[in-house]
Amino acid sequence: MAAITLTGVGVAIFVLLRVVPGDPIAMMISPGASPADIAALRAHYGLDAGIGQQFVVWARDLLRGDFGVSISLHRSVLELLAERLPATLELAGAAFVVALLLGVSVSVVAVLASDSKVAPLIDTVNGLFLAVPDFIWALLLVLTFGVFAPVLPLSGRIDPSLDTHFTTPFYLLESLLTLRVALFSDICKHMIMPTLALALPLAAVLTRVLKESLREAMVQDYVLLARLKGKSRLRLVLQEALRNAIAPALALTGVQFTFLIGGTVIVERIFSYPGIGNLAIDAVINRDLPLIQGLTLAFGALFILVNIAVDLLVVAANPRLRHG
Amino acid sequence: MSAPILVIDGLSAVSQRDGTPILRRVSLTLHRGETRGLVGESGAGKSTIGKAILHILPSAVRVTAGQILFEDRDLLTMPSAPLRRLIGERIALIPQDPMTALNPGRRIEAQLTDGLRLIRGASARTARARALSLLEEVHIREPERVLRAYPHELSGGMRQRVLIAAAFALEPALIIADEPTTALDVTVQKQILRLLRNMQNAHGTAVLFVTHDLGVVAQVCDSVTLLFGGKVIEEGPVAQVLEAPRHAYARALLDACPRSDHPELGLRPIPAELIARLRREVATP
Amino acid sequence: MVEGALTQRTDVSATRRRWDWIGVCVADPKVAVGGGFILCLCLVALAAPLIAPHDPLEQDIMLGLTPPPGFAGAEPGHWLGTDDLGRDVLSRVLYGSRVALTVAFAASALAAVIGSTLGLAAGWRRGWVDAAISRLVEIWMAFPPVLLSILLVAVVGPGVGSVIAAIAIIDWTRFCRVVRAETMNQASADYVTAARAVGFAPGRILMREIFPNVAPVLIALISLEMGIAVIVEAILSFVGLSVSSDTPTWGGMIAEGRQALHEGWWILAAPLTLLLLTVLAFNLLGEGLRRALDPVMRR
Amino acid sequence: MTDDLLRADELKIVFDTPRGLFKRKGAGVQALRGVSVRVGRGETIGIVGESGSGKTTLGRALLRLADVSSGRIVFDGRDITGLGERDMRPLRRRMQLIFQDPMASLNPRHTIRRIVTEPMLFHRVAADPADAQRRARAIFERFSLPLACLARFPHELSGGQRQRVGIARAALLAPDFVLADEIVSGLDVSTQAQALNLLKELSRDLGLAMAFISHDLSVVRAVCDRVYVLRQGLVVEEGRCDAVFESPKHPYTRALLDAIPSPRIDPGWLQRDQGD
Repeated sequence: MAAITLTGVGVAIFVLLRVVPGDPIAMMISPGASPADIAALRAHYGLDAGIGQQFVVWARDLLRGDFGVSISLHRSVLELLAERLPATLELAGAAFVVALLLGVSVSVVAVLASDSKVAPLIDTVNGLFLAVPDFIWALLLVLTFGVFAPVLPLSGRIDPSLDTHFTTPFYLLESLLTLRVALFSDICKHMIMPTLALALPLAAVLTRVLKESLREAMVQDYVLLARLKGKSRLRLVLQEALRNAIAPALALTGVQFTFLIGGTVIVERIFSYPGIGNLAIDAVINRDLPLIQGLTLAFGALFILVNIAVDLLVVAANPRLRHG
Repeated sequence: MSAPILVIDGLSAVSQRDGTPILRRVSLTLHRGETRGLVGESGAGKSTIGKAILHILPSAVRVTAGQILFEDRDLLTMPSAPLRRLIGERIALIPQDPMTALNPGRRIEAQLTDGLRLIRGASARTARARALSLLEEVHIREPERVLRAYPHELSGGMRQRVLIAAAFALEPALIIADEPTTALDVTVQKQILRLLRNMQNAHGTAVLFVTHDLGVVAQVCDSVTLLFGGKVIEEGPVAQVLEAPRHAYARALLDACPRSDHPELGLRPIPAELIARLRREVATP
Repeated sequence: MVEGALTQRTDVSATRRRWDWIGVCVADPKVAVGGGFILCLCLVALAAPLIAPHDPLEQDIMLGLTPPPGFAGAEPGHWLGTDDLGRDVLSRVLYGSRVALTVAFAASALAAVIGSTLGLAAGWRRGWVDAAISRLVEIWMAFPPVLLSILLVAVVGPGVGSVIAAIAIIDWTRFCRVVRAETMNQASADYVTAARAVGFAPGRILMREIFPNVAPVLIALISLEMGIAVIVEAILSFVGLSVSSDTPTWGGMIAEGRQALHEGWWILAAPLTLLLLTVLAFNLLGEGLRRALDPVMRR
Repeated sequence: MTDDLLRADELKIVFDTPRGLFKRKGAGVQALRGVSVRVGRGETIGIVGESGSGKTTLGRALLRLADVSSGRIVFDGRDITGLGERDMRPLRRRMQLIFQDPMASLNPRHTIRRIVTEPMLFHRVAADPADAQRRARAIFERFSLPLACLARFPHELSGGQRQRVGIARAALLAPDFVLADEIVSGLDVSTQAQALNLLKELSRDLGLAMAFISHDLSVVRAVCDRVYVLRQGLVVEEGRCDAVFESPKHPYTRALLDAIPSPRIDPGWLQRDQGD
């Protein structure tokens, strides 16, 4: 299944870049290149062959682990991916965790307070949050913390003046595990705004779905029976309702998490965060064909991995599926 | 007869939304070991009474008058903490739909031992031993396996047995059975009714049996209260109410039931005039 | 005679009821507020040349970076201040709504047509049609939408037309997924079995029985999609790929504002606020329409 | 018998279990394992069984709304087992269906008027819309449904009214055969009696043949001439209602009958066991 989709993604990106109007070479060359230069370039990238043959060569190289060389950065695409992907993974992971914590706690509070005046307030605020996408959040945060309360760094992943000696590209994890507190807090400061921009829309979606399924679960007879045995409302929500309500919310979060990964593209751009999203925009603007292909494939693989992980989580959360 | 275990006196309730009465001065008495049927068509208010006793009325319904005396304590005026404890320990509920009454995400063992552990403070081991003996008492084969199972692995009849076991776990004095067999096939229904009756006789439990089925009432109840529009229309021993009903509505309801034993008797629609007259009668204080 | 009168009366009430939904929709506060805002914005976009106080392209280096009234150094006549080239921010924002709304309407209509056609086909025919379309959607969604749109516009070349095409090509999947699920859901309802039992042809069942029940979700989705299209257009202009730089766009202004953040925050704040309000309005409208068009929930 | 209106021989239906992400293709569930039924002209048969007996599947198969794996269905002397949707169309008017859940079976976006008149126009039972409306009004009066209902939407009616609209929709096509699938299981006894009497009257007046699917044997006994007892996809007993109910032969039928609680007090009933 996953293999089919990934192959589909590969074929689609390949065809898209070659069949749509516009010569891929025309995207690369600077104006005023001689026809001979163009032909040489064409031969260099194997673009003089037929499209079928081109695809075979590309796929063969891919399977060997050869993603080609970036035209604009003159570096191996694989190397660039290895350097930039961890930054994006840390950002997306942090956003996911924040969204999950926010979503679950707001939903639980909303259900606990469902008889009070707080509940409609939460609903309304959440409704507003649902409508605002990551792009707008990012800019609102920039405006707030860049101009009105300048306490957070506006761009980058780490303060360049700090001693940055990392053995892995996972800066956040490494600094945490090696207990370099100053570094860790600096990285966190840099990540707060992009993480929030990505997490808030996801948290809102999660809250809406989880809140509804929690409310639905709370009126089931099994919750009623547990209530008659004297369980407190908090325990009813956490012990009885949550485990049944979380499965549909998780399933939806899977789709939304892939949107979140997509959102890293523009959010990284706004905060000049050195991940693959930011890199991808540069690659497109510079018409860097091998890099675009490599990055798109990386995004595709990420999408598929997330979907598989979510499928597994949904199964784990639902005994009915677990026992088939 | 022994002293009554439950006395409901002049219980009235209204809908918060539009103020329409849902219960109109309902009174009934239940003795130790007695089964009282609470019957009526939809909207008669029969399950509202059970919910009022358990303090689980929906927020849209408000009790306006009356008393619910359980073992001589008024449930409507008791402070909340001792009330919760009293209800948890002395009154149990068997709900209608065995499909939704067990938590799909928890094993049977956890659900069966909740009450023992929370209210009696039993250890995991004693609670488990008690759960096993309860499952044996409700005639479940392989109780060990069932304890480890999730609800979806059990049939509807099995789940209802588990729910009956859970209801008897703390030896309650009163069980409120809210249409406990409506969702089951007839052959399973009979087994469950028999099981409930036998358990009840063995433990001396009183049962308030909410149902719309006069056949079930005839076969399992000792006494019956017939409701229409939130008002008691007729009440008394089953033999009297079903064989010699005093009120025209009770007679009409019996005539409307399809009868497999006497097909020529049943299926007579209730005259519209009778319903209209009843509505007026119920509305006038 | 009596019978004729009766027919007439019931018919009158039926016609009245047929148009009832407009009244119901307008009466919904969400529709009223959201729709009202969008309507005003449309009027502003149409009348931009008449109401804009300045030419949006007119530069005045002497009056660069003046803040809005109420702040030190404000210049009268520039209600939202000026940018670093001395262009009037208010006028630029007003003109920017033209591109935003054009893209919103055209792109969402196009995406809705493509997506719901495929979604109806997949949900109704099932079998291999559904398998093929679903797999296509899955492959499509593996591309980050923002990256894909940037890619498409980069390949095809900038311009309003390619922005619209790019958004439609990417976002048809939203419609396809929802319409497919809703069609399947409706197709399993008893009223469809009832229609089959009458003997209605499959096409008629799909269009006359099922589609009216799918339509409210679709309408709500179109409204949401307009909000999304406005955002995507802003993102594309932000990256510098939408329309040529001498047409004012909200995204382009946001990009300029991001650069000049410390010198003139209002250059970012003005288009961002309008963008936010527009997106909220489309969402409000969509949500309200979904509720108002549901025959069971209305009343 | 030659005057059977509808007969089904040795029907078998196997459902494929869907393939999941972590499951291989299942072997398939046998819903019907060789069931034969026949319905004479003007006759009402009952099909009873508990959940999982295959009674609803059988009903849908009789109307060709579910595909059969093997067996034969003959309607009015014509083999309709393999008939395409287009060829079935003229026959559809003659075989109608009334549903268990009247709310789900009425399109929530259509007015009651549209729901009851469209089928008549489609099958040319009514000459024009005015004629269709006249017929609808006549039957509404007969069913004591307020005429104002015609302009309403399904959710604006009461449960009993919706069920009567469902019956009216089928009856207006003047069918030869009507399948009634658990049509009274959600109703109170008083409404139930009203709907059943209406149906009995209709079948008598129009000479309708009916198949009445129910889990409730007392209801079947009240309205049917003959009865089929279904268990796990097989007919375990069939015969005239009186015969089957007075002296059931199969232990399962006996158990079913014995399990019905009668509103007449029978002190030994609860502890008594029969059958099995």
